Amino acid sequence: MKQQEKILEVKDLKQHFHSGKNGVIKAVDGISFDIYRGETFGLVGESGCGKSTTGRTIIRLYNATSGEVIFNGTNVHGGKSKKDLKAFNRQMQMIFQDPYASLNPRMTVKDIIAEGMDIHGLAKSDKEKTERVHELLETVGLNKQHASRYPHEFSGGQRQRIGIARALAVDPEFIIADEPISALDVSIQAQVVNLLKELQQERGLTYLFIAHDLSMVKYISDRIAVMYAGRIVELAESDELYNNPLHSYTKSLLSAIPVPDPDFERNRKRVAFDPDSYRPEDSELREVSPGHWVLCTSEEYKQYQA
Amino acid sequence: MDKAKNEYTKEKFQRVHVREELGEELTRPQLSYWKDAWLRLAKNKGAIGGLVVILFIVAIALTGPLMNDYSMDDANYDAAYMPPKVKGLSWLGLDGMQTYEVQGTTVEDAIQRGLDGYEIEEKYVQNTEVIEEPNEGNDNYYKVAMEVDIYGAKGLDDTYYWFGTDSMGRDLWTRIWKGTQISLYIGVLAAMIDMVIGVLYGGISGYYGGRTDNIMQRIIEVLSGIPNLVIVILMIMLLSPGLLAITIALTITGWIGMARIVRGQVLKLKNQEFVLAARTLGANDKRVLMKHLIPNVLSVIIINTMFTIPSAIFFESFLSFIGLGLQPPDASLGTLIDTAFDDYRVYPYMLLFPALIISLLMIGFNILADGLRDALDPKMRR
Amino acid sequence: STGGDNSSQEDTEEEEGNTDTDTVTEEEKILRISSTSDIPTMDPIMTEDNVSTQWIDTVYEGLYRQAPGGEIVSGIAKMEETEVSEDGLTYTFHLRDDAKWANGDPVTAQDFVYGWQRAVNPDNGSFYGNYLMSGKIKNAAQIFAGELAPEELGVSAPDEHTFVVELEVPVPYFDSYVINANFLPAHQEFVEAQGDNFSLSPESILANGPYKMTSWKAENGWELVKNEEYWDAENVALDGISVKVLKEADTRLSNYETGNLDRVTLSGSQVKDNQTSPEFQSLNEASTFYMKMNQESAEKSEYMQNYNFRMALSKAFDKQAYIDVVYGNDSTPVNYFVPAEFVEHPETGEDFQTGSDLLAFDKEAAQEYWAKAKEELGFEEVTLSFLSGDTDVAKDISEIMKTELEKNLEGLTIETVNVPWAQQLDLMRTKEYELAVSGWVPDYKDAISFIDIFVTGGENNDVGYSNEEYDALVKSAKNELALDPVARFEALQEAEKILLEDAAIAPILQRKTSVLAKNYVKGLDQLNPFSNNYSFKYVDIEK
Amino acid sequence: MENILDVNNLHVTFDTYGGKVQAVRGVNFSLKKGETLAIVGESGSGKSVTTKALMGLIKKPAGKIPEGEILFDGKDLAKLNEKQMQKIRGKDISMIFQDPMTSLNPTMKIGKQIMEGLILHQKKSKQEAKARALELLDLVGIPNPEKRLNQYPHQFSGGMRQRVVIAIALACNPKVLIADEPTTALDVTIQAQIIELMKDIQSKMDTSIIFITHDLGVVANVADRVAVMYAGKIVEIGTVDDVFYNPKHPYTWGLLGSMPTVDSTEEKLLAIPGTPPDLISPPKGDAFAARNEYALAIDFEEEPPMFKVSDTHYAATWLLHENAPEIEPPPAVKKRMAGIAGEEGSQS
Amino acid sequence: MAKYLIQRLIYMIITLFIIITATFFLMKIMPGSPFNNLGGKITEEQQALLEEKYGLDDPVPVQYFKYLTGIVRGDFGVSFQYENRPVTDMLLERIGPSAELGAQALIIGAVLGIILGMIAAIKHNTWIDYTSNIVAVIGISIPSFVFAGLLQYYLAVKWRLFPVSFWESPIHTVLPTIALMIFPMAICARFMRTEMLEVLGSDYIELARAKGVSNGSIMFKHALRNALIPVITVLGPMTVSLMTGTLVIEQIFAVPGIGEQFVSSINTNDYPVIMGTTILFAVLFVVVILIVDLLYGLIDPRIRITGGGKD
Ligand SMILES: Nc1ncnc2c1ncn2[C@@H]1O[C@H](COP(=O)(O)OP(=O)(O)OP(=O)(O)O)[C@@H](O)[C@H]1O
Ligand SMILES: Nc1ncnc2c1ncn2[C@@H]1O[C@H](COP(=O)(O)OP(=O)(O)OP(=O)(O)O)[C@@H](O)[C@H]1O
Ligand SMILES: [Mg+2]
Ligand SMILES: [Mg+2]
Repeated sequence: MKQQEKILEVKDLKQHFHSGKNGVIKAVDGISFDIYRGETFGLVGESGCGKSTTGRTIIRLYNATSGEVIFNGTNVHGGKSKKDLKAFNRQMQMIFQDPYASLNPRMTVKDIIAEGMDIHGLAKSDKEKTERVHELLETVGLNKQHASRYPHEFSGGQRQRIGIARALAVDPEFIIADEPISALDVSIQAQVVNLLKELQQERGLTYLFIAHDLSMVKYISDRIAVMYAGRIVELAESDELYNNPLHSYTKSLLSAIPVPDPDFERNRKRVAFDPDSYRPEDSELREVSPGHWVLCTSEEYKQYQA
Repeated sequence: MDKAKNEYTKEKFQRVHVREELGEELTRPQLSYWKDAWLRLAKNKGAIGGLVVILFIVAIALTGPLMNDYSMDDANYDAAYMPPKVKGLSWLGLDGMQTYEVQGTTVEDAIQRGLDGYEIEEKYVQNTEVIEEPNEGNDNYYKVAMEVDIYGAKGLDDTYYWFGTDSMGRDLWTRIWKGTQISLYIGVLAAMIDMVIGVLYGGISGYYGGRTDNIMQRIIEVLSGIPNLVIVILMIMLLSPGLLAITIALTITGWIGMARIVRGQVLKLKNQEFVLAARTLGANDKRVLMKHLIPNVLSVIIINTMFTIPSAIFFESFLSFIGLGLQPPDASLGTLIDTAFDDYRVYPYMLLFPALIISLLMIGFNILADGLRDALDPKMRR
Repeated sequence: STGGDNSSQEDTEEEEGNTDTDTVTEEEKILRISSTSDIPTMDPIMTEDNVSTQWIDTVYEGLYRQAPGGEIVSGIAKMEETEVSEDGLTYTFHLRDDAKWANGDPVTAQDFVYGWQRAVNPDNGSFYGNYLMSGKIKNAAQIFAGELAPEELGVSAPDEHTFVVELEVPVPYFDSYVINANFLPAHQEFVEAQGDNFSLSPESILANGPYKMTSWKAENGWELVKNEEYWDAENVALDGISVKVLKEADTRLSNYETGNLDRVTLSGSQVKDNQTSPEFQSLNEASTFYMKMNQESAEKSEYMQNYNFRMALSKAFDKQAYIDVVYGNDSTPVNYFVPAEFVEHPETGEDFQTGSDLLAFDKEAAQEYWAKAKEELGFEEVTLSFLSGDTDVAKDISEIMKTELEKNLEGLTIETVNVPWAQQLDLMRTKEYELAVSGWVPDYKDAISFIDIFVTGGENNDVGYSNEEYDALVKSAKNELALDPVARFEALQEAEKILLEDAAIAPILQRKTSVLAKNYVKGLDQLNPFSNNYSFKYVDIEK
Repeated sequence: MENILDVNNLHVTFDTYGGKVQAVRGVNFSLKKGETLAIVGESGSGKSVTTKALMGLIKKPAGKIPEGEILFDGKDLAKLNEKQMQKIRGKDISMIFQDPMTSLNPTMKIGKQIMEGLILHQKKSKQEAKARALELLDLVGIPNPEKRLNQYPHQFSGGMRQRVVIAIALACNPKVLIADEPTTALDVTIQAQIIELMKDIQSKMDTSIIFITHDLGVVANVADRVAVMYAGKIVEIGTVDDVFYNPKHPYTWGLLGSMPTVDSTEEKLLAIPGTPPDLISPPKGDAFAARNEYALAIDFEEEPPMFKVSDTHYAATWLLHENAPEIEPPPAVKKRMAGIAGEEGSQS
Repeated sequence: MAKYLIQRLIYMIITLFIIITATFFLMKIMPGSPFNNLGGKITEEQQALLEEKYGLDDPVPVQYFKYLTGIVRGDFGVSFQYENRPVTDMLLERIGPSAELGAQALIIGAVLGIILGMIAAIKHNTWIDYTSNIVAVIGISIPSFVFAGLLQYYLAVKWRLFPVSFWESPIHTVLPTIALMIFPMAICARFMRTEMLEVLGSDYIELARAKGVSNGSIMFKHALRNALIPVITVLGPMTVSLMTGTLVIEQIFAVPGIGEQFVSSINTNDYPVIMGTTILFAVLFVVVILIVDLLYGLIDPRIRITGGGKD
């Protein structure tokens, strides 16, 4: 662990939705983790396990059912004033999954990117705003002429970069990237990942990187948390997690990652995960080795330590 | 290919440095969303046809009444029920000839009755034709079609009423185009207000959701449960009758459909990522609603409005039919059709022109709406 | 008016008729006609409209009845035997002894007593009963006010076939007066047995007239057949009448054209198309239409009270144009109030109406009056509202009046107000209007039915007209002159003259009804001047 | 092994508002009995259109097959009419689509959707068809088939729906199964299950499979041979080892390089810059040239022919021309090749 | 399901209650008196008497309460215009023909419209499509009274193919039904076409094609049902308006229906009839909406399970 300063602490966060028929959906059911300044924190798990909900609750798109999200030392979900909220909105930003749905088709690229500046009054004149937008466009590898265009004229990868530019426009410290590449073409995915990495280095950004593509998550993240059914089942540094998965769900997940290597694939053995064996009630997240946390019962805990 | 082989010189296999940016340049020419939609619309012959028809009608509606010297309520009882007559267009049937069907025990009797009844001198009868011989079904009368130069008979040889005149001798050309103006006004104004109320109501209901939505939806339910007619009649009774009352009455009930549609769309859109993005940037509700949600429902709104316009025009004519519409001598296409319908067997031209215009307008608006739907449909975008 | 045409047709009719005489006699004679609305009520004392009145008359018979054209003839009472007291206050009717109800019971004087008492009983809420009887039949007013019991009404039945009526004032037009449905007999036992259901269906109607109702489907139509129990059944030619409710003029005409109806009333626009038809008839009505100028309106009373102002308005519009646009038929433009061919001089037989042209359309004269009015009232421009209904006809009316008045009187603006019928009546009653067009249909055959309207404070005087001289004339006609027919006649003529001289109203037309009728329909070519329009008892079909 | 399917010089075009889209521009390949051919390539490169052409599902009148032949069972499918095609579809060749959420009729019971093809093609009675449907559901691993048969799609999870779609495709034991991105919409774990299922079935029934995906990991797992498509053409085709361990086309390099391996540590991934060409007016020469780091002058003038690398391996790049300069694949790809080659070496 | 129905019923009752209340008080502010149609031959005292008779002299809240309790007993009062006739009877008498005509027109119109729409969708962008589109638009754009009048004149008067008017035998219903069905037909055709195009472009239709299903089966077995769902939404409210508001057609063809009575009751301020009709319409409305929702469930299994179309 290079840096130790916590930028974000999530403490026993719960997010329950009320739905007509099924009563309550426990999308996020008590998760805790910290994110350190400057790192990339990966969050993986199967579809519907609550990854997006976690991200959205952290950024206050949803009001948490319970729990705390402490960002830069203050609780995001405490009763905050409008002004505080606005400031918070500048510091934390989000990049979305669907490059087609995440840009308002009726706004020009310039308006999209400048929206944050407008809301927060960051540009004094239209000229200054235009300059900032051009700058940002260049930062994400697009060019000035694109400013006056509409999103539908761009390819998925380009759109995703516009989304990134929009997030950067308010100079945030922390960015939640909710599956920013899963909707993109293979060849384009690399472009975006490279860009995110570059930006992190230049600006000292911190990422919460949500994905289900484990190879990409591993590549980009410093630490990774594995989620299952609204809980974190395992959390460790990337290499540690890959080389030494402990929770059976993690193992199963890792064993299922397709690897672009025929030889490897010929010899792969998939580990099945039995959902019935999953009993969160009597388990809790424990640190098995420094920085390696697993959701386990106390007996399992002993086994793992052995 | 074989010939080409010889030309595969070394130079050709030189490496070329590709500029990185090259690939980032957009291949498509710069087009705004609307321009793009317009281009698609322009390719749709039907829709353009519809647009042209509408614009054409609007243009004549505005200029038509100025093209001759008659005014909306210039009554001239001596020139009542003149058929259309246009200089140079007699081959189109616009020749000022009026055909009367008359009955009598003999052909002569029939003609004489016609001459007496319509007070016409015999010399103006251009043509007679027996259309029915006596039989059981017609009480053994002859039925004779008698074509009369009515302009001549009334001493109006050099007068031209392009669309003819009505029972008070008012020029129908002027009245019909004025009526078109009013119908268009009703359509457009009702649509505008409907758009404003419907869009806001639906937008707010959908966006806030939950309890707000529930209450607002119940209100809609109650409103649509009370028969339109009751509401409209009350409105017209409480306000002094006329254009304004009709407009308001239309507005009170007309927006419900729009509100439903907008609400549905907003419900769909409000969890779209671009809306979430705006919220993470700190946008307030008003901004989200006005800048992000409503503009994206706009195509649906426009299309729905395109349907609202004809239905408002239609509704006004229904009100006229049940006697709740405009006050005379104001006329709309609806009231003109209504009055003309009483006389259509003898004076079909009175019905023909307004019916034609209203149908053309409706067809125009409908086809245009269809075209717009295609053009604005995001799925049609590549 | 159509007599000339008819004769020639009858000839052809007969020639052809010979071959199928057999079938004609075998064929039932059913008259098929239409009505513009359902029958609101079949209870004689409840009728307020002409559809109800028409069919009540067809099913019932009172003391007298109207023959076509309005001649009053014997009904249950033998007309020639009726005795009137010297003072004109007691009438004794002698009833025929062969009159029966449809169930076979005889029609007795007691039935008349019960019927009349029913009409005045305030619990039964008859409007016309009050309107017609109060102040005329002895005690009627007090009974209506609830001060006396219905039994106190001045009617009695000394024996089965004698019916005596006591009046409070002489009623010179008593013969036509008792034609009204409120004076019909009622079968007490039957009425009481039916209770609230009385007259709601054919089964709950007990006829004593020429026809009885056999079916009555709401808004669909009704059917009548000849009442064989009727005392004069042998003189009833038709086997039955079938009536369809048809509200649309075009639908009525279409049904006539396709042979489903034998006779049809035409709307204004249909007249144009059909006026040349050999089957076309135009029937005189005893109703006049006139423009009202409200002298007590909230804002414009000052103007309307000005004589020159009223004169100008009265003479400023083309009455013929009005007829052409609104009715399209040969209704007569008039400058008087009491219709022509309605009442005659008791001795000379001359028509009441002498044909004043004081209020004739005259643009120049109107403009002169207008100029004077402008000077006197000191205005250059004025806006008047014109109240009218919301039917097609009503709209035509407001349209033509607006056009004409604005065209001929400079500086005048007419604002038309078209409202539903119920509301229009309300606004007129409360005098919340400025100009309006009204018609008056008499309730009995006497000029007073018209003249009485405009006495000061009169129930129906909704123009706020007041003239002492006029009031005095009407009063004397009602009282001291009641038994002097000639003086009374002349007093009423004088009163009308004053009314017109004052331009209290602006007469427009005496209306005609245009119909198409197959020429085999006989006895339907005249309208009765009041009460029931047609006397179906005398109608025949001669194929 | 005999070829069950031969596609020669296939062209497909679509008339659109913007102009004529040349979606497939001369595709050649063959499919052997029992083998799995994977087609990979960028979005829009013509993978789906190619396979739809095989099924006769190109929508007329906008879509046309102006040139080329599709030989199956001695017949040229490109020339058959709709009626004749209906007899082949679902029976001899069947197809699985990408999105299990939308490819089942939401208002029709699962059972009926499976039985439909059986009744149609095998003239089975309702009873027989039902029995077979139960068998199929069992085969694709859906528990409780009796009950499931009477349920509607929305009562199934994504993975289960995709299994149903597979069951439908397999119903009549087709000779060729086309799977168009059958797992893209699914979770990795479920994806792995589905792939195993398909392999399993293939081994039992000896079906030939055309498997479309853009996930090279999946390709490595399922394919016997791989075709790489770019801008409506196959640019490289070979056995899975040929393509993964000895890729010749720069586009294939790009594809391989843009995927991090589990143990890759490079700071930057190898990205292919830019966007694919517009197929309404495809560029002159090699369509990939504009994005190709190793582009040669000739690439901008003339389309490269298919160069033979080995009996099983062909690639369309001028880099294989004798006159072309010797070019090293990018290091990431090279490392991959080397690493594997080393292993291979040690194995043999 | 039962719970859902009960909940819906409660909502329905609340909605009805509000509608009744609203209309009742709206009636009270309606100008004009119901007892004025006598041409002024009524005195003030009589007016008062009448108001007493009909309970119009009570304070408005009392009238309101009486009216509500009446409704609970199924008593809508008596007509002012038609002496002593109970409104309930009047409504029952009149709703029959209206409902029959409406239902007939709706069913035939909807079926034809749906077929027309399907054909247009199948033959998308061909002359058939354009023609059916224009036919539909004309159907929407010609005022119904003109259409009805022309039908009557040509088919009945001129060519004598059908009876001119009246409501007596099935043949009598032909012309009014045609006149009335044009609108639902046109609307259905338009909606169907759009929906059908959408459905035909969907993945599951593609899959059905891939199964080798014939075009006919695709249309009727796969596409129709899915395309019908949105069509039903428009059909619902249309049912109400067809079965209640066919005034024009009723007048022209002399159908003794309720629409015509409604308008005349409005014109004569016959409050009990206006109220009764309004309530009847409102009941019809909420019931039809409920039926539509249930139908939804029948056609769309996704809704069936979640227990009705919530929102
Ligand atoms: N607004 C909401 N209302 C009700 N339920 C919701 C809402 N948002 C999410 N859910 C439910 O919460 C659960 C978690 O959803 P979430 O979107 O967080 O999953 P995810 O891990 O992001 O999945 P994916 O990989 O598909 O994006 C799901 O069951 C989802 O249906
Ligand atoms: N019906 C159609 N009309 C017009 N163009 C079409 C049509 N279908 C496909 N295309 C075009 O043909 C080209 C190839 O499309 P295709 O669907 O085969 O791509 P793909 O390789 O399957 O991509 P993906 O990975 O996104 O599925 C694309 O440019 C596409 O836009
Ligand atoms: Mg998610
Ligand atoms: Mg595809």
